[in-house]
Amino acid sequence: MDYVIEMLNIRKEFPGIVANDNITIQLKKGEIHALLGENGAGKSTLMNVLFGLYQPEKGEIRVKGEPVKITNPNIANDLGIGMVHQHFMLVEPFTVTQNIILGKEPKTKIGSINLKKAEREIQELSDRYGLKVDPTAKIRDISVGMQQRVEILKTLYRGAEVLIFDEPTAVLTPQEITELLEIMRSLVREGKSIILITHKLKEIMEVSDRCTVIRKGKGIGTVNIADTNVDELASLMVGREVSFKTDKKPAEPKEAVLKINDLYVKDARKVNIVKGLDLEVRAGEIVGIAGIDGNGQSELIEAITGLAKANGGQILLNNKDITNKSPRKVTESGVGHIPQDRHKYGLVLDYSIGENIVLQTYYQKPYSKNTILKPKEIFNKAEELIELYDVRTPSVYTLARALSGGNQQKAIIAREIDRSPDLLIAAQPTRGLDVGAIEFIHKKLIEERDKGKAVLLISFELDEILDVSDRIAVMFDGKIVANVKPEETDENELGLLMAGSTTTKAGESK
Amino acid sequence: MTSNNKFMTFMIPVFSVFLGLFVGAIIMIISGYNPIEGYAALWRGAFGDAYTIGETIRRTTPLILTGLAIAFAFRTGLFNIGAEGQVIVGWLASVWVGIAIDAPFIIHLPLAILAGAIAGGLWGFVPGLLKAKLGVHEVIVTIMMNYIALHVSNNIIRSVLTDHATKTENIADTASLASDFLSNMTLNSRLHYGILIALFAAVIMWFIIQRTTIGYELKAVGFNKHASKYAGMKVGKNIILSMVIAGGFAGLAGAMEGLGTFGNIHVMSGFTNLGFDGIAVALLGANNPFGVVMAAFLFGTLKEGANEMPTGAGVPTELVDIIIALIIFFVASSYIIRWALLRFKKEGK
Amino acid sequence: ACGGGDNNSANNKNNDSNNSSADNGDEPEFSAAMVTDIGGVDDKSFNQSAWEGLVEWGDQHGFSKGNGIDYAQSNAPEDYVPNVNRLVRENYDLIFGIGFELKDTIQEAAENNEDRFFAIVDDVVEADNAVSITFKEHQGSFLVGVAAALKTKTNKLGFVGGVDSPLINKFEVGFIAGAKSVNPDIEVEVQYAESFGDASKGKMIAADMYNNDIDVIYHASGGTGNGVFNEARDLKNADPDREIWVIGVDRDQHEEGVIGDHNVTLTSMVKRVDVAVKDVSDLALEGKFPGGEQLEFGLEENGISVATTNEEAMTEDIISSVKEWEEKIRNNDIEVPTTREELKTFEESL
Amino acid sequence: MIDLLQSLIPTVLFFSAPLILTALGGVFSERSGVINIGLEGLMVMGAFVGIVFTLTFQDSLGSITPWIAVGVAGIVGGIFAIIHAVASVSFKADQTVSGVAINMLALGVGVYLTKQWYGKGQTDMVDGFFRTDIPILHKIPVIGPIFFEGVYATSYVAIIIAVVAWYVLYKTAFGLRLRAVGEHPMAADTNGISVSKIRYTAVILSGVLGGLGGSVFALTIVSNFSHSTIVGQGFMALAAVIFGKWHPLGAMGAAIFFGFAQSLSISGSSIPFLDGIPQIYLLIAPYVLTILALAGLIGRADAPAANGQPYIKGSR
Ligand SMILES: Nc1ncnc2c1ncn2[C@@H]1O[C@H](COP(=O)(O)OP(=O)(O)OP(=O)(O)O)[C@@H](O)[C@H]1O
Ligand SMILES: Nc1ncnc2c1ncn2[C@@H]1O[C@H](COP(=O)(O)OP(=O)(O)OP(=O)(O)O)[C@@H](O)[C@H]1O
Ligand SMILES: [Mg+2]
Ligand SMILES: [Mg+2]
Repeated sequence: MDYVIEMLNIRKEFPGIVANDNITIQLKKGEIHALLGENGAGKSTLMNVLFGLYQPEKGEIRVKGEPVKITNPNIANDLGIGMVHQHFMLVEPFTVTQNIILGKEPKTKIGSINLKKAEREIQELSDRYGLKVDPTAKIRDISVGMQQRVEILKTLYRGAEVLIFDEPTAVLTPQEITELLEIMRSLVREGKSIILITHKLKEIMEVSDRCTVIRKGKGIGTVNIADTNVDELASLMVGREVSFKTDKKPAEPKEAVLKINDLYVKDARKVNIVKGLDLEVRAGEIVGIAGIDGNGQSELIEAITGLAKANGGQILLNNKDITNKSPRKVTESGVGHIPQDRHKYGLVLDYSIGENIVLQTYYQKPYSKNTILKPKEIFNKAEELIELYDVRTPSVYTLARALSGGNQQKAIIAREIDRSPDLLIAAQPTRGLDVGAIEFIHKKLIEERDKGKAVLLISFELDEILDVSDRIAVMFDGKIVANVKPEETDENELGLLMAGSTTTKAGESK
Repeated sequence: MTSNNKFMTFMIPVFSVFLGLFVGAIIMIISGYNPIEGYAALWRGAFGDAYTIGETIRRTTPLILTGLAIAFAFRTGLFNIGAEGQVIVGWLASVWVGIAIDAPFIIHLPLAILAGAIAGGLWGFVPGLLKAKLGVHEVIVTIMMNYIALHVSNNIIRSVLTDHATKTENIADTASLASDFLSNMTLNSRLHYGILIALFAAVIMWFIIQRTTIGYELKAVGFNKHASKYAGMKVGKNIILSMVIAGGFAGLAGAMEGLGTFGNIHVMSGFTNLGFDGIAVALLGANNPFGVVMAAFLFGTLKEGANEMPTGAGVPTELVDIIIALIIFFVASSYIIRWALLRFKKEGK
Repeated sequence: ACGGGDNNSANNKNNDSNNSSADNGDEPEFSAAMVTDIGGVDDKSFNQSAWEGLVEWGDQHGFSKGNGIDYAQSNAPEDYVPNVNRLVRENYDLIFGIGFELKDTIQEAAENNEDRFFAIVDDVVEADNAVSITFKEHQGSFLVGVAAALKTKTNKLGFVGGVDSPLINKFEVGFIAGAKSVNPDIEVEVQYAESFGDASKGKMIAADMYNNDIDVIYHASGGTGNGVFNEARDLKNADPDREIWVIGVDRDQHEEGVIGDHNVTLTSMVKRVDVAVKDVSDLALEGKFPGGEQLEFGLEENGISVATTNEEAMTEDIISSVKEWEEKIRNNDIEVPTTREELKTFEESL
Repeated sequence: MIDLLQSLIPTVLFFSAPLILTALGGVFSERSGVINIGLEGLMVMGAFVGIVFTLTFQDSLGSITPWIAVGVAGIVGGIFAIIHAVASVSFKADQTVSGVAINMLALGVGVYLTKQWYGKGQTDMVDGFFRTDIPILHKIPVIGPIFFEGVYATSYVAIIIAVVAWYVLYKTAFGLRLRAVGEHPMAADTNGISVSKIRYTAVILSGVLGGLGGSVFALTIVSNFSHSTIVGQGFMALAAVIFGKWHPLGAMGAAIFFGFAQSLSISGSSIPFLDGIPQIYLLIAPYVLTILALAGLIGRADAPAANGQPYIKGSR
């Protein structure tokens, strides 16, 4: 057999759950092997076992046919296994080089770190695989895409033969994804082998050779990509048929709910990043904002919701000025906000689900009266919503932290939609979620639209934008540079517009 | 799961206390003392007769309040090392009002108590404000505020409240918490009505934290500032409020000393240690108001009883400090105790 | 639940082990004990001195610790009351409070326990069953001021006080008066550390003073004074020819001044708390307890003295000069000031 | 002016040296992600050991005794700090709380043993470090008399150690790993660095430096040990850590700044323009200045990102 890695009948338990139950995965040399499963299916756990971060209760790991015990990442490294983690393992204030050499530092004769030598080596590696990384840049100053390439370099620097990618594309822009897939192909050409975890079936179809599917901790099987299609993969993963095209009636837009005129917003470094933006969202329509990360989308949302200051222009909600109002005022005047970073903004992870459900309304009746909380009302409401939005949690008293990402997101959506806001802002609402959860969330957004609400959707996933929006506003360099109809455009054209090209029918259809 | 957690929250402190006393006994044996005699003396010192019981409760009173002061701030994610200074200014302010004002009991006493709370609150306000507006680390500001409180208070005692004396005159009877009834009941101990105030304060803290929107906001800010801001809460306001309330509790602790135990304030050459002990109390009490009451009582007992150990058994009082430190270690290391207890329970099954 | 019985038996057992004569059932006919202030019984200062006095008195009458005499140590001001009360409950006949911090405690205890005798050191209480023991520190300070004035080459002296308070002011004022009586042109720099336990402050102040040409420092600052001695010894060590001195307080601090073959302790203003404690105990034992009185121990009562241990530094001239001034004080030829106001008039009269 | 400096600077130096040493300990510990409120206790331990050792051996070892005593105090401090390391690294204790316990424990143990061994609450006086002129350097005109005459060698040892600490933290592999552990322990872990080992080393180092600081303080300034030998110096050192932005040279600067503020409060009355300011303002000046400096001059201080967080493998 020419398997480089074999994980046979792996079992891994956490208190209360079996994360991996008798899973087998075999990686051939020189292949890209996809690992597919719903949120919480146990993919990351399995890979953490392979990388030596967890010890399995049962099962065997073989490297090139030899049984091995991987008890810590050092051993994994020595065996030529490298991992690009779902959440980057980079030290923000350090430079690229410092991050890469960390733990394997080249030394000078007097015992200090030989930084010059390291930088040279990293530059060489970077050039060889076309990674375009600046070895002297600080991590906190570089884009997410480049950070990921630093992670890849880290494994290569350690001489990895097998690379594990855990959801590498969830945080990337379409262009970065294309680049990454190309990098993967070049790695394989150089003789490396890759395990790729992703929820995006299209990517699996595009680059991988084979795919192993796991469902609820159990291995379902391995298929050859050449012999399968997206629909089959999806149903293997979820255990039922999944429809990808969201059903929706044509939009019936009415009066404008959100009107933004000539908006200016500064970013954390105090330079304008939203630069004279105009935007309108009407009742009964979903407007999708397409754009590459870093063109001012986050700041736009923060300005609308009162989390950041606008330093020019005007934001009108139902014709009332809400420019630079406090978040509370904005919320009360009818804005719902599904934030981009659910752990940072969306939830108080150490509060129970019930307490999180009233995060925006706790001070209002019936959840409190004269500042006295009414726990019964709060938890009754929570019971009602987790039922309605299918939030899977042991109880409403469970801490939000203990829920899986998808269910955390559903809880946020339940909270925001339930208040029935006139304008619903959904920022990356499906990031990192499995297809089942994505389907559910899209359905909810469209329901809101059909109830006559205005929906503003921000996403880096062009599929999602094209699929869900009634109108697409393309954002580039702090401005809306084009308004297009989804049925009149395609990914190519959007990609060009997002990159700042002005040759097409930009701006016509407003 | 929840009941299991509650069991642990209760078991860990109990287990830690026993472990601490056990190690204390070993230390006594190694140093050539009889641990039974030592602990008997400790017990006698704390509960030997009505007098010592009264003194034990009296000693517990300010510890409850400083424990609350630290626990409360902790709930908002703030570490209030400044209880020490807040105690001092609270003490000063309450005595000041107790001396300077002439009013009937019904007005004077509440006013003096309030003055203590307000002064403590003010001392908490400064680090709160700096943290909220400028992001200055509250730990270091509160440490600095402790020293400022000490020096300023000494200066005021000497140059404002007295003509160059090291102790103020006694407060008016109308501002005193002292009680002939309690005192007589306990063979003239200094037990005073402050214990009722401390217990009431614990109830107040529980109510604010668990039952009000204020507590909901304070805790939310402690857990996650960003989400709190997103939810329309004023993060800065909550940080300040938390420090003010915490400072208020510590200020009350000072008022207990000023209006109850001493009836005056003296020039201090060092800290009262009530604030630092409060950290231990809050921890042992798991930052829960009722836990704080129990922990304060335990430490009050140990500290009061300690005074009997040198005469009663020849053991230096510092042994009790060592025991308290060990108990804190054990509670702080609850991760491992939790693990051990779980293990034990599993094996037991 | 395990209640009083247990405790009592423990109590008795405890007495048994500590108190051999109790076996025979004969309680000492008279017993005396003291409560220290937070300095503790081994503070090398007046707590220690008081205890030494009590022990000496005990020796003379066949008492020992736990049997006729005892002390209770206070670790914090809040311990004063329970300590005094404990001694009351343990049936001591005479209870000393050492240090002005115990004033209120002794006052109250005296009022509550009219069948016992109390004594306060360094302050005044008013009760028929209590005696107040104070010292004429200003007299001793005056004399060390004289010695300092005779010793200084720079005509600049320093005074380091613990906490700025009426009691310590007596030391300051007496010292200045003594120095200026010898030479009105002498300058005295006064600094308070605002603590009796901050050696680093003491050292910094001393460093500053010695650096500004001051060559004799009188300290009345407890543990803070450790820093003063430390700095003086240090400077002396670096330059053995340099003439710098410290004047100790409360007891003979000769030991603190040793550095190699030299000693920087010029002299000390010795407060004989031991003498006072012993005297009062004797009076009480003899049934002549001077209740309600204020006993002032000064030069005359042997309650104050000036150490002459450092023979090299305290030359015959200085000693005889000090003796002369001492006579003048004894004879009431001069009235040593005790407050800053009195000092002003005193200086004007020079 | 030169006179003034000549009087101020040696004072500043001797006051600051123990703070510098201890603060460096704090820097190591906190840079690795372990908060160390226990610096005060580590100093107490150091002071206790330094004095006891000197008392015991000064007759047999002579004038070199304090140097050995300081070394022994460092070692014992390091051993003592293991308690903090075990609690906060292995047992995942709340580090602040463990530090508070260290403070109580050190004082309790120190005074308990003093009473046990000497039968009283404080030791006798010892001969500690003495002022010297630094060879050669003190001959430099102007600077020599100000900086190198009548100073303590320990002050310069402290400054040299600060520079060494800077080199270790910023130029060596160990330093890179230590800082990585304090910023992002999981990243370090996945790179095969043992988070526990690094944190243990750092905390023990903080014990060694705290022990040095405490013993230097006792042997240069106080000369004996009692419950009031170390009163707040550890907290001042902690302040210096934060004030110095967790940087060894920053911490040193902060410690020197505190020394300066302290000594101004004493020499203030002999400095013309400070004359007449009531003593109380000078007394609280160091503390107020620290707060003002934090609020105004350096604003937000960025603590190491993982400071205070126990690292539990596999959690997120
Ligand atoms: N450290 C942990 N402690 C307890 N349970 C865990 C831990 N890590 C993972 N789990 C549980 O194990 C299961 C598998 O989690 P894992 O992270 O491997 O899922 P995943 O397939 O990677 O999901 P996703 O697609 O969301 O990343 C989940 O139910 C999760 O709750
Ligand atoms: N502290 C914790 N206590 C209990 N369970 C936890 C904890 N941390 C993580 N988990 C488990 O991890 C799972 C969440 O991880 P999951 O992989 O689903 O998140 P995710 O979808 O990857 O989200 P994201 O992409 O936002 O990280 C939950 O199912 C939860 O059970
Ligand atoms: Mg995962
Ligand atoms: Mg995920």
